[in-house]
Amino acid sequence: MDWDVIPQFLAGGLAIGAVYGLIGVGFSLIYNTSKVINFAQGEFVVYGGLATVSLTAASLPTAVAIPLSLAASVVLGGALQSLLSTARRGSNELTYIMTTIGVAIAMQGLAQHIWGTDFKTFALYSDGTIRLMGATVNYGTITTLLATSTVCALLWVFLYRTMIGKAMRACANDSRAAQTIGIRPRRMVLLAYVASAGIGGLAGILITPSQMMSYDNGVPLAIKGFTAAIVGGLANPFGAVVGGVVLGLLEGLGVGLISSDLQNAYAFLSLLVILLVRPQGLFGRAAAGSAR
Amino acid sequence: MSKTSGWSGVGVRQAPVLGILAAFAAIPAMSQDAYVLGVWTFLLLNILVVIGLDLLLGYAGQLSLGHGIFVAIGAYASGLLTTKAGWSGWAAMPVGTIAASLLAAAVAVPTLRLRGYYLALATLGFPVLFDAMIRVTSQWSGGSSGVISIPRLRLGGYILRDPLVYYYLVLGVVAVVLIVLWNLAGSRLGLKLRAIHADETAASARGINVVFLKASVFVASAAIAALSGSLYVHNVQFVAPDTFGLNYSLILVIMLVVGGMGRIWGGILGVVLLGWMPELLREAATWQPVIFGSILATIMLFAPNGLAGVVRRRSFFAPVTRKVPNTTFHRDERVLTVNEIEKAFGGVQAVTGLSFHVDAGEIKSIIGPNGAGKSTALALISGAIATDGGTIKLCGQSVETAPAFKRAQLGLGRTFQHARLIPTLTVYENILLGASVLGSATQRDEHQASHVLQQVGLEHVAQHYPDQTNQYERRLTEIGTAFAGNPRLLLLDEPGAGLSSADIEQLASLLRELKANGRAIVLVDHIMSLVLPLSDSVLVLNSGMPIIDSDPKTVISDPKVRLAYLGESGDVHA
Amino acid sequence: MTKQHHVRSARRLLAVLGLGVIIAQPASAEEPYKIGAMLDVTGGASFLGKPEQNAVMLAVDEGNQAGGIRGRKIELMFEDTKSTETDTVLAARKLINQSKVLALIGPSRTGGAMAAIPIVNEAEVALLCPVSGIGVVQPIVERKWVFRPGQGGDLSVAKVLDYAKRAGWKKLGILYSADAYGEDGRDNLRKLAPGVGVSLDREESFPANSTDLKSQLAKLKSAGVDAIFMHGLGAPSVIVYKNARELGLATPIISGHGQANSAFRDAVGDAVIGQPIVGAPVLVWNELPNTHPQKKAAEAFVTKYRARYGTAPDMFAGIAYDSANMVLQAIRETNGDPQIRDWLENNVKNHVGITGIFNFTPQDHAGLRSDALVMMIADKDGWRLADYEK
Amino acid sequence: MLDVKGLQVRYGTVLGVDGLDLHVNQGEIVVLIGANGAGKSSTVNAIAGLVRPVAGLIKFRDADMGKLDAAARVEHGMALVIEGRGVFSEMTVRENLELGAYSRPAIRSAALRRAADHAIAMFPRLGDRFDQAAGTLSGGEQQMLAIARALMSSPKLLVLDEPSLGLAPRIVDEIAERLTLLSSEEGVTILIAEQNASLGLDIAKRGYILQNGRIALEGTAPELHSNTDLIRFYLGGQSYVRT
Repeated sequence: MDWDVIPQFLAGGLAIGAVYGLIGVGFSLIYNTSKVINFAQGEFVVYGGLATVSLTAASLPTAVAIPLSLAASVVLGGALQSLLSTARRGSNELTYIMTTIGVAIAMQGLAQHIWGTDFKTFALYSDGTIRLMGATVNYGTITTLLATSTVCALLWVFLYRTMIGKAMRACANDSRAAQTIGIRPRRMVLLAYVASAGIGGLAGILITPSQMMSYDNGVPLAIKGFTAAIVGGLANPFGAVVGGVVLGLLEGLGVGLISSDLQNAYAFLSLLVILLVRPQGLFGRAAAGSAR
Repeated sequence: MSKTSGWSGVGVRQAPVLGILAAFAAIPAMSQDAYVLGVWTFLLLNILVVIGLDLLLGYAGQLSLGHGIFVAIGAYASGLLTTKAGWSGWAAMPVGTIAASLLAAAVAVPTLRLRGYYLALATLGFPVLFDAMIRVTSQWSGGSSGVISIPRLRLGGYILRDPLVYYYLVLGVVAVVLIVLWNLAGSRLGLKLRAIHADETAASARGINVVFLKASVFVASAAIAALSGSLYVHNVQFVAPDTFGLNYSLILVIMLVVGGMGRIWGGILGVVLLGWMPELLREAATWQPVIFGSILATIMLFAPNGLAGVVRRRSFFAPVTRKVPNTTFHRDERVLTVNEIEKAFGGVQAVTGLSFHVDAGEIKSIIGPNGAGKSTALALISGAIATDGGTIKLCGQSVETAPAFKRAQLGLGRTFQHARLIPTLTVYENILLGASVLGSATQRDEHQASHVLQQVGLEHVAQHYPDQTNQYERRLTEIGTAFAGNPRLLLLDEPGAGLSSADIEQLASLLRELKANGRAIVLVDHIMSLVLPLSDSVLVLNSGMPIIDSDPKTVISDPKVRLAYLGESGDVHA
Repeated sequence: MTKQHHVRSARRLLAVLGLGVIIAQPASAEEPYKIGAMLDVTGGASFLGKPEQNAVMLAVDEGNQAGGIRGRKIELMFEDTKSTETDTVLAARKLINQSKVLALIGPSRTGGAMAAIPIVNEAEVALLCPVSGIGVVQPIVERKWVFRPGQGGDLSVAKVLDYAKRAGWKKLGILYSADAYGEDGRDNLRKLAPGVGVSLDREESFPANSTDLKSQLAKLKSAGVDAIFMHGLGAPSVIVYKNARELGLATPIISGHGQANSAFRDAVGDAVIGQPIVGAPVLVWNELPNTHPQKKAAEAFVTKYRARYGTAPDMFAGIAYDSANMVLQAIRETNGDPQIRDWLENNVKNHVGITGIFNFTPQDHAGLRSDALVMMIADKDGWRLADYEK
Repeated sequence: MLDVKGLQVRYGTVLGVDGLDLHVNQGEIVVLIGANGAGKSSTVNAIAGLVRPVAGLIKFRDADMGKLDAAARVEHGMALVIEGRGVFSEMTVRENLELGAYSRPAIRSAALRRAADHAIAMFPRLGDRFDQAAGTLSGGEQQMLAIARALMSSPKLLVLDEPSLGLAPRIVDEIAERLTLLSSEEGVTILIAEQNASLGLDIAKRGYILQNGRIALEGTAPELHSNTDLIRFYLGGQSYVRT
């Protein structure tokens, strides 16, 4: 084994791990405020990326195209929440999961009509690399890591330093009690969907230039992001980021040191291990009661 | 099963399933076109998987998102053993089924200990893991290219090639599995699974080994799925790793929830509808995913229980009339001994140093203000939560580490503060579930349940579902459920709450009757008009600690009790 | 909606209810000749199936504009296989049993074709599949009814080895997609490399959702190979080139024919410039010497395809177009199976198509040789024919 | 100030509250006494807008509350401390208090700090725990935090659901004392739903006794204090007055 290529394995894992983490944050935000596992989360990523492709192809500068695409994602997120809020009595976790799977299938079909089946890309950052601790790191990776850190920082400020963010946490903690101090949980849930869709759209914008995007990328990305959220602990959005990075690094190291045949398997093997030893995730609180 | 046990009309009971099978048997009469038969054969194979999945998801409430790989295991076992090892397809079939069962058991043991959708998370990655496994073993598994030239099944010298013959072969297998599952679903096992689905704590309190049953059902559904895979592969003669991947697994669940889970015919309806939908949507061509997704979302939003959920389940069970003698226990036998038990929740001491005992034919009441630890004490004794310390003896056996269902089987029956009936079962079925606490499936249970139904005076609502009854009836059902299993010890948590004085009077006489035939009762209640006249002794808890344990008269005149109830300035006088 | 449409809908509904046979009408002399196409128009392989469908429709419409066959129209019966084996099986059964097609074209993937083989064998209907895997026509005794009229992985690998020999590369590494297409390339390379004195020093794979292949490239580099053969599908094959440039990898990367399409070329941008790629002549038809047998046919096809669909056709479209034309010719010469099969097997001799010169024999249903492929070098705008090919 | 007429709350087919009338006058402390399941929580939750009644009129400060959601009622000057306290256990004491002022978005940070200081002056124990997660507080401290948080919205009416639940008598007394002060010095009107009759009747001016979702008895605190039925209600006896 050539050990000096290990930094390269780690760098590759870090970049994609950050993206899994961003998608995982979306799962976490929505789950905590509304107890819904939103499998359409991956579609926000696809729509964010492909919308930017279309807008830049229509000769809009990226500085305009990106905010427009994010706005479109945010609108989709709000629309999804409005749709889910029409659910009838008797709905439970399972029916919400299935509803979001239905939405994901429909959105994917629609994406196929809008953008076709080819994978697409646009230029966001110039091609180029820097050497970092023995690894070649491209600008795309650096942009992704910077953007992920920025999102985390902004999210932290939002959740811990603004009144509305605190209200959202309060709602996740005890939505009944939140109502008694004037917080409207439905607005918080809407906000969570909007934020998740925005973050998902951003993840799409970040990965499309370096990794391409096609209409059917949503489900695999959603599953990886969801796995990241579970590994990190669904209750904690920052845990999801760490979970994503852990998954990414495991993938990178697994491909490098063991075999590239198993690339997709590493994430799920680690998920199984986590479920066995720490079902609440790395940073989750022990919420899962043991059945006796 | 004798004719008196609710099986009286075997024909009636089997009618729906026989009707379904007859309809499928008639399909070739309408068209023997190989394509049409081929579609129906695939639908039957999917039905096989989906009714197994229904047992898991619809009955036991456990979601498997990677169920397709069990189909794949069956398919690969048959495919590889016939092509590489020259086995007969018939011999390979059980190998796949056993392999799938073993894998299911291995996954079930760790994940099904946990509540919630942990099985779904664990199975989510199955398709990917399976795919990777096939690829690393490509020398003998065929890798991504799959297994080709898989021979058809043979019967003697006859090759099962004719689509019509194969259709009936698959239908025959479906018929066997369907009839078994139908009767299982309608049996007491079905009741138990529904109970697990609705409320695992209540199910444990009724003596159900929740983890074991969930795991068994998962294993059974995996075996059925593998069987379907074997039958598939001898028809198509080819299998690749992605044939039964994530998409297939998701579609299985979608067919089930759209059709309506927890109802065997719901799954069948889902498979047939969604199976033929692409045909109906041909004009829409590439819009199919959009329409399909929208239909799924719409059905889930507006009919969360699926299409079959629109119709209420009809109960298989009806009360019988024969009486059984009351079981009487020896008096003065020590039934429960609680010694110094403790429980803290996150630093708050909920119960401290609680000791008491109850004999057969004795009613011991526990009173105290809200939050004094009464319900916690009952939960500790019944095993719903674990103690931090102390010992509990039930009929002479130490049970402090035994799970709730074990304690129930040893003769502990309990009710919950807020009646925890199984909403998907009728009043009679709820009581029957309680009567089947030992897991026996004898007629005695049905007689016993019918008798209890009379005792609590609920015959008029026997076939009602809990949400169709009033609060008093629900309370009585809960109590009936608790003592239908002939427990030595009954723990009743606020049975009088919310009842009128007349109802309370009736409740009291029921409890007297139970006491008279030698049951030990621990009664927690606030309603002194119920507690005081009935109790042999009263234990008062305050802030998790016992302050007095004596006869009712002594207790009510004790100043400490008044202090506990009425606060420090307990100078209120009658 | 037209009346005809309603009649069709009603029949379909009845077919759904299992009554299809009752109202199925016997074929009359005026009935059109029916050929079936089952292609992966949706699902994972839609990037193959869609252009193939376009090309088959083009061929059939041209046939009809030319007056059909013996005065009768040609009707194309189409089924989407959704890139799954189960739906391929159903599509094949439907086209054979219900639509009573004379011959079948499709599906788009080797896996689907494998699943369809038992059906065409039993029904004795000729199947022309535009797929890569050689397994669909070997062993020939079990694949009598199947033809593979395209450039398979075996041809692509042979072409690459030929190129490697010319360039003096002795040690090759392979980077392949973890699917049937990629593994077919790997297996062919393992089989063919020793025969031409080239060693296969390192094998690396990537799943379809790979996002970073620097690890694989780093490992190939450290194995010290002279060149890397990249035999894969999808977005990762683009990422390979971008990653290679980021790593400053000097080792040449030769693409298999999976990349010979405009989606790849548009997405990969400048990162591929100077790298060799195996492809069909149709992609560089305007550079072909005038003596090249495909030049005229390819020019005509590309022009017509572009006029109708607005994009340039790729190699797979060309194969599907050739398949359809061979089926039409077989129908013209014969009158349904088994004669169509026999005609294809015995009468397709030096048949000049878009994608190559076809020769089928009772022993070989693969049709083309490695001269049906050309080596191209990527430049700024697209691909140029490698100098030695000119 | 608060006027409730003919209130009915239903859970599925069960009537939790069945035609209840009560009123609270400006500046009063009123107690609603009842056993478990009598309908106390249902009543106060309906008043605060957490559950939707099937029938009845709720008027607060001369406005009909029927169409308003819980948040709007808070904005209108009503604050509820729910049973089991409902502190945000994963958030700090400081954040809990800040969120108490959520319904007053216009409040400046200086005013917010003053309000928090005031709340802490009332319950000095909270001051020591300012940056601790609320979940780590003792039961009594959590109850104090819940009350302090409710006060952050400057309510005209404070509704408390079982503030004595699971607390030691000493703590209960401390809370009772604070509530009395709150009423006498700041003029906050208070409605307490309690099982602990003493806590209620010691500080209340008037009281209602609730049974089976109906008012069984009502009167001034001294009247109820001396009523034997109340004692029977807790400590036995075959019947008590039903109106």
